[in-house]
Amino acid sequence: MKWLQKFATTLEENKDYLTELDAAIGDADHGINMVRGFQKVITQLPSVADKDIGSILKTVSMTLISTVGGASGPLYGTLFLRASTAIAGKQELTEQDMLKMLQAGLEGVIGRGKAQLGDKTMVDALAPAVAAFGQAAQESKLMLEAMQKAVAAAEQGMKETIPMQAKKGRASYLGERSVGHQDPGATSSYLMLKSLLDII
Amino acid sequence: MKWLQKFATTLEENKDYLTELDAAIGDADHGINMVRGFQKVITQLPSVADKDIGSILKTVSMTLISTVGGASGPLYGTLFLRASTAIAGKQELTEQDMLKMLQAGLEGVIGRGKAQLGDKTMVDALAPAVAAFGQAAQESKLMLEAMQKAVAAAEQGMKETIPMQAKKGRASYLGERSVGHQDPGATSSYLMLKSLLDII
Amino acid sequence: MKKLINKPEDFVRESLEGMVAAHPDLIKVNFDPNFVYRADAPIKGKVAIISGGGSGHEPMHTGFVGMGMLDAACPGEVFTSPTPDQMLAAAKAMDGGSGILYIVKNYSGDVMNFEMATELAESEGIRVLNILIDDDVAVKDSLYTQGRRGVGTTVLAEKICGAAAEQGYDLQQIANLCRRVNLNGKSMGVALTSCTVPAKGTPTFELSHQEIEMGIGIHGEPGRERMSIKSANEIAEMLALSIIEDKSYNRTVREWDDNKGEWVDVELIDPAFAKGDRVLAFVNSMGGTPVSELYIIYRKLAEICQKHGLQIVRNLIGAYITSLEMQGCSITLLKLDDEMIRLWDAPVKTPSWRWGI
Amino acid sequence: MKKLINKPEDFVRESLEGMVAAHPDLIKVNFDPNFVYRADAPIKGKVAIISGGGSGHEPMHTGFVGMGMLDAACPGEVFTSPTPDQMLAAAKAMDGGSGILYIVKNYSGDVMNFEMATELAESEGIRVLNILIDDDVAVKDSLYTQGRRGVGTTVLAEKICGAAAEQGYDLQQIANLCRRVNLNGKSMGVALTSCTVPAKGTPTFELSHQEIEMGIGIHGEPGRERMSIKSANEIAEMLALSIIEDKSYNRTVREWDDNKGEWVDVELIDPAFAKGDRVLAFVNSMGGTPVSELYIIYRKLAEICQKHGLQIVRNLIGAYITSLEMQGCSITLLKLDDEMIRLWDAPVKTPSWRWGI
Ligand SMILES: Nc1ncnc2c1ncn2[C@@H]1O[C@H](COP(=O)(O)OP(=O)(O)O)[C@@H](O)[C@H]1O
Ligand SMILES: Nc1ncnc2c1ncn2[C@@H]1O[C@H](COP(=O)(O)OP(=O)(O)O)[C@@H](O)[C@H]1O
Ligand SMILES: [Mg+2]
Ligand SMILES: [Mg+2]
Ligand SMILES: [Mg+2]
Ligand SMILES: [Mg+2]
Repeated sequence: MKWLQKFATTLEENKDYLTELDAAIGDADHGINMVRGFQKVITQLPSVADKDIGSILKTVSMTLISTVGGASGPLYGTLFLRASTAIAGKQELTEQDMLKMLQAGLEGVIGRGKAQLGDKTMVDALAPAVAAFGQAAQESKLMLEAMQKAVAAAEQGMKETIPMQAKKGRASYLGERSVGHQDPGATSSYLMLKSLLDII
Repeated sequence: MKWLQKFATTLEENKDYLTELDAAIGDADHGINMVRGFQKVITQLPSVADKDIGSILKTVSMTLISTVGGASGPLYGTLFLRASTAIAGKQELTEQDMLKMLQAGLEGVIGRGKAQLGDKTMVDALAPAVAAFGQAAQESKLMLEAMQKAVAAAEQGMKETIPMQAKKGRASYLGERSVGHQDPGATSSYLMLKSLLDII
Repeated sequence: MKKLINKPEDFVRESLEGMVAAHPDLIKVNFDPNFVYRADAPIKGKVAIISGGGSGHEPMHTGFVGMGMLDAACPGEVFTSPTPDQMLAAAKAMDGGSGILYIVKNYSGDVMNFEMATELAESEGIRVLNILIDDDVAVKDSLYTQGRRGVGTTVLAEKICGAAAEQGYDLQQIANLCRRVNLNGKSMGVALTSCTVPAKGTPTFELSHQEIEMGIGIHGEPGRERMSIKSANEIAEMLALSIIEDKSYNRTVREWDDNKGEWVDVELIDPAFAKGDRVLAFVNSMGGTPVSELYIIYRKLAEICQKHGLQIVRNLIGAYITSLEMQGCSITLLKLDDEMIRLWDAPVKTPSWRWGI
Repeated sequence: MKKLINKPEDFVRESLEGMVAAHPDLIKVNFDPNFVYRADAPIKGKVAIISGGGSGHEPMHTGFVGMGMLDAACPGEVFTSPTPDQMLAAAKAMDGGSGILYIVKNYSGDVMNFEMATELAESEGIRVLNILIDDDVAVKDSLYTQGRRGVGTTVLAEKICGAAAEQGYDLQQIANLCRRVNLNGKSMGVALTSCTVPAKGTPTFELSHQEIEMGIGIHGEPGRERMSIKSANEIAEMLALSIIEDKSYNRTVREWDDNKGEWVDVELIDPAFAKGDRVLAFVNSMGGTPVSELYIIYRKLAEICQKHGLQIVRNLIGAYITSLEMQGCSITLLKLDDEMIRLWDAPVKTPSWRWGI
């Protein structure tokens, strides 16, 4: 899937940026973690190229779970796992499929990580994006436009993490000192959706 | 004795200088060592103020041996020990007494440390100074003038340590890298004689 | 970055290779997925103690694998939680039929990965309990957050639970003991310098020559407060008083209930320290601070404990849970009871900790 | 300067105070003159092993006082030889009637001070022998100079001779054994960073981010050569090959002849290493390098030893002889024989080294 290829490249380009964001309020490895995981994903893609989307996402999930580590590993791993189940067997995705997939992924992240909106995590980028996509889909918008709305919402959500005080993840140990910094996980989530938009 | 007081003050003023010299080719403690020893000497002086010069120097020796440590402790300790024996019982020193004292001290240093002229040690300052004093005394020069010659010779000897390659002491481990630096022990020896001259 | 390494991406693997080359009598290593395990495991009938976490805290955990301590340790990338497949593989390999205790430091990554591993292990029929260590008093306002981090008490829990497993305690007993150690242990640390993650290549944070970072964790993450440099006595006092004066601490943690086969929320309360308590005093180097300085901290700590009526009956001084080459130290106080003392004194033989044998 | 200290001038004393507060069961401390000694000393009929040197190398020597190792250690100021009155007082206090062995690292200060102490002890009727350790292959051209420095082999000699004394060897036997250990041990070290002497307050030397100092001693003194930074494998290779390829080494040292009651010049020859030798491989942290990096060095060292036909039958990895917080490491190889192996494995119980008990 071109999306994963694109996201892997985007992560590579933003590796230092994500790591710097994590250095400010975490432990300076988010970019490194994500790149390690998606580089592995890329090497696995050829072996599942002829499979349905669900199978591909399942492979992505397993790869991420066993190579990323940290907090982002199980979270993105669960995201892709649930997404894969939601669209099992599909070769192409309608707007409704995409919505189901995004919703399932988000639920997976929340179930695993127990973060709420405003906790300064990737949920703050993902949740608004899923909501915006849902809204657009309800208004019968087409894929491109719906995804544009979703990415815009994700970007907005990502930026809104800046003034937040972290309640989950490593940044929460900083208390008030986490205020004023953009969350690395929200940033990588935004980049993930942006990559998806770019290849539509 | 005013000499010791003066030398202690001089060492205090040159503590960082001596330590820097030692940092270049040794272990950065010569100034610290000497100051520690002579500060202790100063606190002991009142208790022997009414004694003869030999007794005073004996006390200095014992104090240095048990407080300076390193290479300079036993060397200066032995220097003062032998010097004290050479002039035991004296209340004032003639030029000949002074010569005997300096010679004995130098022999002590050489006996303990086995250094020869040119090994880049305090011997390179002390030996020429003793020789110059001896020469002057032989020519019946008075104390002040003889000591001026001695100090000039010490200064010259000290400077001549710069191009030498160290054969003794910590600087010898550097091999050729010890060339181009002035020996800290030769420098403190020069300062010791200079202090003596200053109070004559 | 100046380190004794080859390529940053080979740091963990090559360090493990050197370790097993040095101690083939004590440990073995499995690569892909990575875990270090006792050379004589699995031991039939013995509960296996498994821990793990990001690398960069050595000797914890890999250096503590061996008789009387851990059965296996799962090292992640530097400062990055290991993955569930490592933990599952270790559990399978170590299971002697009496179950597995995962000792987990409370970081969202570690917690989530060990949770996934627990679910996977249970689904494969291996009995697993897991106990969180959350002892860092530098972390405040835990009610709605991640809670306190797991730091120094982890080391003490691994020693004490390892001894219990060696002596034939069953899984539930060891889990209870581990929880008790965690509830009675509190820690806090300070950084004088940052550390440098090999893959990043530059210091995680910048401290001027006049600054220290108080209340740091063990991943080079910023601490509670940046302040101007202090004397050893002042630092010892700030750390010790934060620990001794810490109020009793409530939080809800998730533990696996292996009867119900599901996660349950458990409310836990740390008692505060009180006059007359017998304690273990642990002064730990963050990696780059020499033992001579740790003794200067211990000197003051002993004085403070005495003043507060805490009786130090055991101590531990050295580099046990580190942040790469960071300079600084942490203090842990653990309230001891007779059983813990007996287990503390029991023999241990691992690459980095040995006594009694 | 950022260190966990109070006033620089109190560094040594406060560190000793902390040490004795932490280990009252193992050691006692005498102040003015300073020496650390075994809590159960003097031991009647046992030879006492005493060492000493500048402080800043901890755990050596003070951390090695106890059962199976040193009877006493005399700490000087940081990187400054202790004084004869310390050594004499320690000898008097430790003498169990069977004499004293002074283990002396070959630095002009240490040598001269221990010589004075030897003369004083003999004049007070205590039998003393002293053995120099001069194992640093980084020092060349020794014939007309001070000779090689004493570094890593000191630690191994103290362990082995301490065990021998514990087992009732007599003074001459132990002195011979100590000399044999020294002749068979060779070392070399590298610094990645400088250290800072507390009383000076600034680094002893400046290294850029791209430089390392090869062939350093243990006092922050400059090394043999400054070079651009290298990989761990390259560093391990430079150190190991300097040791393995070192030719047999001749020098004349002064030893006390207690029959004649005078100093005699003794000619000593180090053998070179040869295929088939059994060796102890010691990878030592200079203080600020974590054990994870030491294992990366050990990994390569083991490979090199194998290639050269040297069989590593024992090893030691950790911070044993340090230069304050300096980053870097040293390698020591000691050719072993059966007797040394037996003594190496013997129990030891000191603040910083314990096994078998
Ligand atoms: N409980 C959680 N729920 C949702 N997201 C979380 C949670 N904990 C952490 N995160 C996300 O993970 C990101 C950090 O990931 P990463 O740096 O890879 O892991 P680690 O924190 O273990 O080093 C944070 O920026 C945050 O967005
Ligand atoms: N064998 C020796 N004979 C004469 N002088 C020596 C000898 N060894 C060292 N020195 C002198 O001692 C000085 C260093 O003294 P110091 O720094 O106090 O001791 P250390 O070298 O033990 O740190 C050297 O500069 C040198 O002049
Ligand atoms: Mg992170
Ligand atoms: Mg010096
Ligand atoms: Mg991490
Ligand atoms: Mg010195």
